[in-house]
Amino acid sequence: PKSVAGEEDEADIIRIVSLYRTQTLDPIKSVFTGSIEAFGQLYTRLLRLDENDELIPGLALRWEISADATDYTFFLRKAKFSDGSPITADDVAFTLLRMRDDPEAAYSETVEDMQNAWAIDDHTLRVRFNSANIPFLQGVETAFLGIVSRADVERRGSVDAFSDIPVSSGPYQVVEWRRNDRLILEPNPHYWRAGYPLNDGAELIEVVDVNTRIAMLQAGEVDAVRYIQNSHFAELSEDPDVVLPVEPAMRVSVLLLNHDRPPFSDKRVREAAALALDMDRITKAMLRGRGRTANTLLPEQLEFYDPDFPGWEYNPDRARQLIEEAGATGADVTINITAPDSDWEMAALIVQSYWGAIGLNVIIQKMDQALYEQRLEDGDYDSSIEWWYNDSKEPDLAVRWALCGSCGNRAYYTNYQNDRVDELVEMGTAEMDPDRRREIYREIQALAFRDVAQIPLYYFPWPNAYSTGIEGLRLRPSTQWTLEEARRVP
Amino acid sequence: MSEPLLKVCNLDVSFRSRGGETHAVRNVSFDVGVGEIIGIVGESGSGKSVSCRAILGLLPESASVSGRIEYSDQNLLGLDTEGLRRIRGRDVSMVFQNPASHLDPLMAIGAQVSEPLIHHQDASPTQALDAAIERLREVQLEHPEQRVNSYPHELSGGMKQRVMIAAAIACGPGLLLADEPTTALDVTVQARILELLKSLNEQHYLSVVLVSHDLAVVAQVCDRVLVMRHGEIVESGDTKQVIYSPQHPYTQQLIESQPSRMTIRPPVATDTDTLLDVSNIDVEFASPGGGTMRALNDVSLILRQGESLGVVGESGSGKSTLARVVMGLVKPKSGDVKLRGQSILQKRNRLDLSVCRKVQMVFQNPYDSLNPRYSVYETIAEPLERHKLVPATKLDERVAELMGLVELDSSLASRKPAQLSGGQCQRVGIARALAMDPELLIADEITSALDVTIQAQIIALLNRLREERGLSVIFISHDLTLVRSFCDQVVVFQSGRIVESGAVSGVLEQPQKSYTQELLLSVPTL
Amino acid sequence: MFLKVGKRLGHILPVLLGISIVSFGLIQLTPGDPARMILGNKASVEAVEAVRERMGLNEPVLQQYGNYMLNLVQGDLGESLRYQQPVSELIMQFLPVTGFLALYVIVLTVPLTILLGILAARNRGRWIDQLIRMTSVLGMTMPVFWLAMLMLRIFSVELGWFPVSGFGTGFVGHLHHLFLPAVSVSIYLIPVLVRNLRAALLEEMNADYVVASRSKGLPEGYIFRRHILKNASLPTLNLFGVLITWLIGGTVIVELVYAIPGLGTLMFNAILGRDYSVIQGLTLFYAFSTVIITLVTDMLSALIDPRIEL
Amino acid sequence: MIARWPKSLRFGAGIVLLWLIAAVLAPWLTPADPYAIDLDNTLRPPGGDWLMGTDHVGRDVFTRVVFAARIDIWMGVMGVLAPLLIGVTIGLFAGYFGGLFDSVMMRIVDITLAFPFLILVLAIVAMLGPGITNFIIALALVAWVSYARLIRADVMVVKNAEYVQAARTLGFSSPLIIFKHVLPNTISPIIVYAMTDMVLVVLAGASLGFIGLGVQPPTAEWGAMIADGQAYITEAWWVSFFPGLAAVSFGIGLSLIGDGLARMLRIGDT
Ligand SMILES: Nc1ncnc2c1ncn2[C@@H]1O[C@H](COP(=O)(O)OP(=O)(O)OP(=O)(O)O)[C@@H](O)[C@H]1O
Ligand SMILES: Nc1ncnc2c1ncn2[C@@H]1O[C@H](COP(=O)(O)OP(=O)(O)OP(=O)(O)O)[C@@H](O)[C@H]1O
Ligand SMILES: [Mg+2]
Ligand SMILES: [Mg+2]
Repeated sequence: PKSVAGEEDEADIIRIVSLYRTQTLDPIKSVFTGSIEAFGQLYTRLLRLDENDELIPGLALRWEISADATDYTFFLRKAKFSDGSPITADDVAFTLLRMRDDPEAAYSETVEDMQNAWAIDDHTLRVRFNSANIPFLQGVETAFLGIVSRADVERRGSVDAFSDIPVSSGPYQVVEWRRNDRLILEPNPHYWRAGYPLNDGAELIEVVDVNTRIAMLQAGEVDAVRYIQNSHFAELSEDPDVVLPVEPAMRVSVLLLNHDRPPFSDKRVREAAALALDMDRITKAMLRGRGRTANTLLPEQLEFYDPDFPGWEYNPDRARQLIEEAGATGADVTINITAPDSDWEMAALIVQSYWGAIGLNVIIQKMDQALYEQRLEDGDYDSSIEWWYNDSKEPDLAVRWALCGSCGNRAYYTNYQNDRVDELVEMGTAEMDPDRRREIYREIQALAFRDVAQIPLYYFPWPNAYSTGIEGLRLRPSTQWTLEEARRVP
Repeated sequence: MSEPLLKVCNLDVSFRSRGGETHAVRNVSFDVGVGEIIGIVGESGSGKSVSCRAILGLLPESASVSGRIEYSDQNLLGLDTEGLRRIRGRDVSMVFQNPASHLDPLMAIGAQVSEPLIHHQDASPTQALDAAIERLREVQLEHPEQRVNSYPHELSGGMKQRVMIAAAIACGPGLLLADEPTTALDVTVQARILELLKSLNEQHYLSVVLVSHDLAVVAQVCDRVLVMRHGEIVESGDTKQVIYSPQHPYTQQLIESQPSRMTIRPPVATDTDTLLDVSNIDVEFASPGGGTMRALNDVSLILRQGESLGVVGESGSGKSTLARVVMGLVKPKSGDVKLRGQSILQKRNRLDLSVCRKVQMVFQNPYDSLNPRYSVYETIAEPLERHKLVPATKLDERVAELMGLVELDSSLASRKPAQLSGGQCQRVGIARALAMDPELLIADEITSALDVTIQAQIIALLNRLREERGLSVIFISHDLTLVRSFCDQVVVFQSGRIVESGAVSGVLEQPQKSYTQELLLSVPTL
Repeated sequence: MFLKVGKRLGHILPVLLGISIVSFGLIQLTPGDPARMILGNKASVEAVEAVRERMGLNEPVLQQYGNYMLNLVQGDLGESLRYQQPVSELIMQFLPVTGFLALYVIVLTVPLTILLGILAARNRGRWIDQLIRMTSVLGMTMPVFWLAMLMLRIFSVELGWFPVSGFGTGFVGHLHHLFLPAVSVSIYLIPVLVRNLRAALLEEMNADYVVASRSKGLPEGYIFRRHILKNASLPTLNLFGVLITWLIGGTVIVELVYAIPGLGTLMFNAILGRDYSVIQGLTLFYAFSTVIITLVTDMLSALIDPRIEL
Repeated sequence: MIARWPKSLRFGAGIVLLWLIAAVLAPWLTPADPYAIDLDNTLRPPGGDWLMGTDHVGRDVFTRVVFAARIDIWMGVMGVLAPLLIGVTIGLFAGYFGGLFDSVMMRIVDITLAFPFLILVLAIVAMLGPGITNFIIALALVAWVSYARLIRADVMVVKNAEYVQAARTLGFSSPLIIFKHVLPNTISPIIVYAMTDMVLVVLAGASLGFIGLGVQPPTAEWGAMIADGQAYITEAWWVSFFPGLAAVSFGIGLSLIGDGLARMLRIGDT
């Protein structure tokens, strides 16, 4: 890169600047984007993804699944932690059990139903579920199941082991964690993938303001920028030193509607709200051709996503009529968005205008994220513009999270409840026949869509920008950097 | 006499202000020869101060000046700032009428006196300070070595005046414009200052323009006198000639009003009730060097109803402090003040209205005691209005009446203090105090800035109030003649103590203490 | 003097107590859950509860406050809820940056303020005065973040003179890295101060003692420096004190735009993450510095003006 | 009357008056609806149908700039008036009386100053909900401190002036002395500062907008418009430039008024 005054840049250090921050280094303790991105670099998993994001052997050289899909056996390769100690099946079992048993585990859906996990020998691991569990293989690839050192966690305790420099099993180890500023990484000398990482280290830098992040990229201070906004695409696409690849993401942007509160407790109003929106126009305005209108409630990258589902048509007349039928004309509706985010604000403005046209009185409420989450969780909102992503291609987690009313988070805090959907969700987990699974998930998509559980808006790729000076770096759909494969263009 | 040092020809000064134009000085011409002392006397507001300021180009921007002012062949009106600067302080310097506001509150007085030395004579700061101490000693400031570190707010009125004088003579100028330089000084110090001026005059041919309303002082030191009225010179000439055979009726009136010639009013009966009982007052101030300074030391006095008590004594001896204690503005360390037997020492910020109605004070410094943002009318009307002393419909009438009582022209009603002469300010202060219709008036040097005619009228006014309403007066003054003619009782202060007290006739005719004797000896007479 | 300073320092205790109560109260009244902010919205209610339990957030408010104070008395500011690092360590990590920035700003601001204020006052009404007044209004009305962004674009991206982000290494590195941030803050501070100083100067220029000084034949420049400026400096000094205290806590925006790892960003993120202990620790720290700065300005005022008592 | 005003005051008042008129007559002066979005005409440059171009959702920038005057003037006035009244009153009394009241008040000042503005705004917004009124409440709670400190410093000097003592000997009540004698002689720096502060208040709104907590969309407000538009600075400069220009002109007007008033209040200056 252009050399930054006063700073030597001899080593091949990859710098990524992001809005999202590393909040903890304990892989089971957060599902926030920033932390997940760090977990992936520090902890290896049993399986990993190839260039096409297909599952391939990771720490496990191969695996066997029992016919009833309750027993999984993994055969591990020889590998070491960053402190030089061997990674054994016991460590993996410990990792899995820890996720299941730690009351503070942020997201343990994957191993909820796990009966036990144990080492058969140093390199053979057995995992047993209470009932058939098809999604598990995808699950073990997620960053939350990054393998931690049992010895170290037991020695230092669950808090201290991750508070500064954890023992890592992935491509990198921590040099310094400057909280609230950056995570400085160097290659893990004992990483099992020989020859990787291709670079000399990495820095994950946290910067709030998008303009600053972009300026840093343009000034050559960083190699990649995570999360740029709409407003900058035009400018950056003209910059010869910057590339803006379209990187698919397993995410969908949605309008959450509170099913427990008028007017959206009335299905007619929800339907009207969806019909009122000209999705294609919205998508075009918001994404400038970089994504597509969502036609179902599941991200398009997921397995069993139904590409043929028709989606919402734009029919304001019908919408107005429905609103009148429901007696909701002139009703006050709030849209909550998080601040500061100019994209959400723009989306909210557009929705406000469309909904205004069918007789709803829309008030936009911008608030800081903590307050926003609190209101969402408390069900203290009418509607909310959001996006969510799934950690793997496996739709099981997605539907549990977003559509299942009895799965713990009230269908993404919308209070949507359809018993048939909940039933189908459980069926999907246990179903071994892929065709029948496809049917199950298609039915879930159709049901939730018709109930207007949420209003899907669009599928959008990661909005990242890269310097032309590096190669091999991208963000996978599952929010993981291919950092170990990145290097400076010679 | 050779070429005059200063030649003023057809000086005209007028002020533009919101109310229109004020013609303050008209067609004034006079000369000052080398080594000559010229006195300017005249009515308060007649343009004496303005003329002096005009000479050094020190009038505010709102003034327009025309005429010719020549100082040893240079036309001062034609000089640029730098040219004027060279002359100011070195060749011609000035003592201002309100010393208080003319000293920088944030600078120690020693530095203020040494400044001109540093700038005109390239003295080093330490040399200059030594010289400054010398000057302060010459103007009779006690302990000048320590005093140099004091700030203006720590000095008494007379001390500030002496600091101003010291600064003015620091560089040994050729001409000194002294605007009422001794108003705030007791007679002994006044005598010594006059002596100092005279000796500078004799030894260094210092020329002086002495503005004063004290004809006796003028008679004592001046070679020639100018008499001003309404911005014009009405008479001028040799001192003796003007004083002993005045031609102009105004001058005649002026001489007539001289206090020594006023009839001495008979003392009132001494068996009336005790009005004010001040007992064993001690006051301490933090002194600049650390530690404390005792400003009043075991001071006790008694004032009867209808009586007039003169307070005399050297500058800085605690006279004003006593007045402030009685008013509740300074809290004494110990002692008590009783009004008709009731203690009136205040604990709270607000002074007791019932006491204020009975006791009023006219401050020594007329200018500083007026709110700079209030017009004359507002200042006088405020107490009347606030305390509902007159019905609203009568307000204007009463203000006009009070202004008339103190001889203030009604055209001044809308002026702010900065647009008034010293004497005018003083009379506003008197009118304001009288507006409260007090039983006891504390008059701190109320005549210091007044010409004798007005002085006489004010004294007559007070006498009338004493007779008609039984007003009692504490009359702080260094003008012993005035005290003799106006007061029944007198106390003599020295260094915070009362050294002698008693009936005027006794104390001032047969003084017991040497200090009092010295005071009497220093009184200038015509 | 020492006694009075000591007495003033004694005032710090009630202030700190007041601060701790107010900040505690504010935090308690502010919705948003630190546990949720760490775990993320997919986390289960049980997990959130478990984290809250560990953090001690489920205890009665008074008890939480008691615990906090108990630790505080022992000099312990507690641990960051989010980062599980002692708050004092976090503050010490970010303090040098903000401190450096604040000093930098002062160094840039004070001489310029004095220079411009004087120039404007002495040339009142002339073009230079108008120019200073208008440009300062311009500087003042331009939002800090906007200006900062423009400067980034021009001086860092286009010209490459200054780095976009960070603190740099070594004294020169710091100077280099923090130049644009310091200028951004100064551009906002200087106008406020200059206008004030100018007004105060004009006020004092009419005083009697100035006339008296002229009568002594003192050079105008000297009168200005030693008399007018000194008398006019009091209100400006006070304003400066207010602004400096503001500076310590108020560089947030600038720190965010220039990605400077300082106390401002720390506070910003602590607030967004509801990191209670960091918020409290920082507020106490701010309070402490505020009191010290106030004390210093008061002492300076008393030093300049003998009429003022400490 | 006006003829006797200093020139800067007349000029400043003229600018501010223009904005006031614009604010009042906004619906009649502007061609469009300030909130109507038009996705077919986003980021149109100035000229033609759009005097100042359109923004990222196709709203007419000119219309919004004019309408924003309503909010900004209100915000400026309220955001300064409230803290000024509170701060000046407290500063006057604390400085004049000294003693316990002063100590307590100054401790409260210290406490308030210790809270970075952001915390209070966040807390208040979180407690009361976002919106401009709450923003002003937050402002009043914090900004009075500056006024209190500024005026107190002057009061400490003026209260010992002889004319104030004279007023006391006239038996005036303390509030009377404070408001009629002390206040007029200490207020002019406050007025200068207040005019400056008004600009700063509008800017504080913008800064909060930058972190996303200013006025709520789609309210037209200069600060928020600058904040929104800055992202498009290279692609569409006009989105943030014109509101910026408006804010600057308003700021110049206010500062001129401040200078003029200070000049009028100065003693002996004609
Ligand atoms: N700045 C000013 N603006 C308007 N009028 C003024 C100003 N200064 C002085 N005057 C007026 O000019 C006249 C002359 O004032 P001056 O101060 O010379 O009087 P004086 O002879 O010194 O009186 P005194 O003996 O009372 O000091 C007075 O009527 C006064 O009110
Ligand atoms: N605020 C103060 N701080 C310190 N010392 C003071 C203060 N006020 C007065 N003094 C001192 O108290 C002494 C008495 O002062 P006071 O003003 O009472 O004198 P005075 O008798 O009125 O003199 P003059 O005739 O010169 O007015 C002086 O030495 C003065 O320096
Ligand atoms: Mg005079
Ligand atoms: Mg006295």
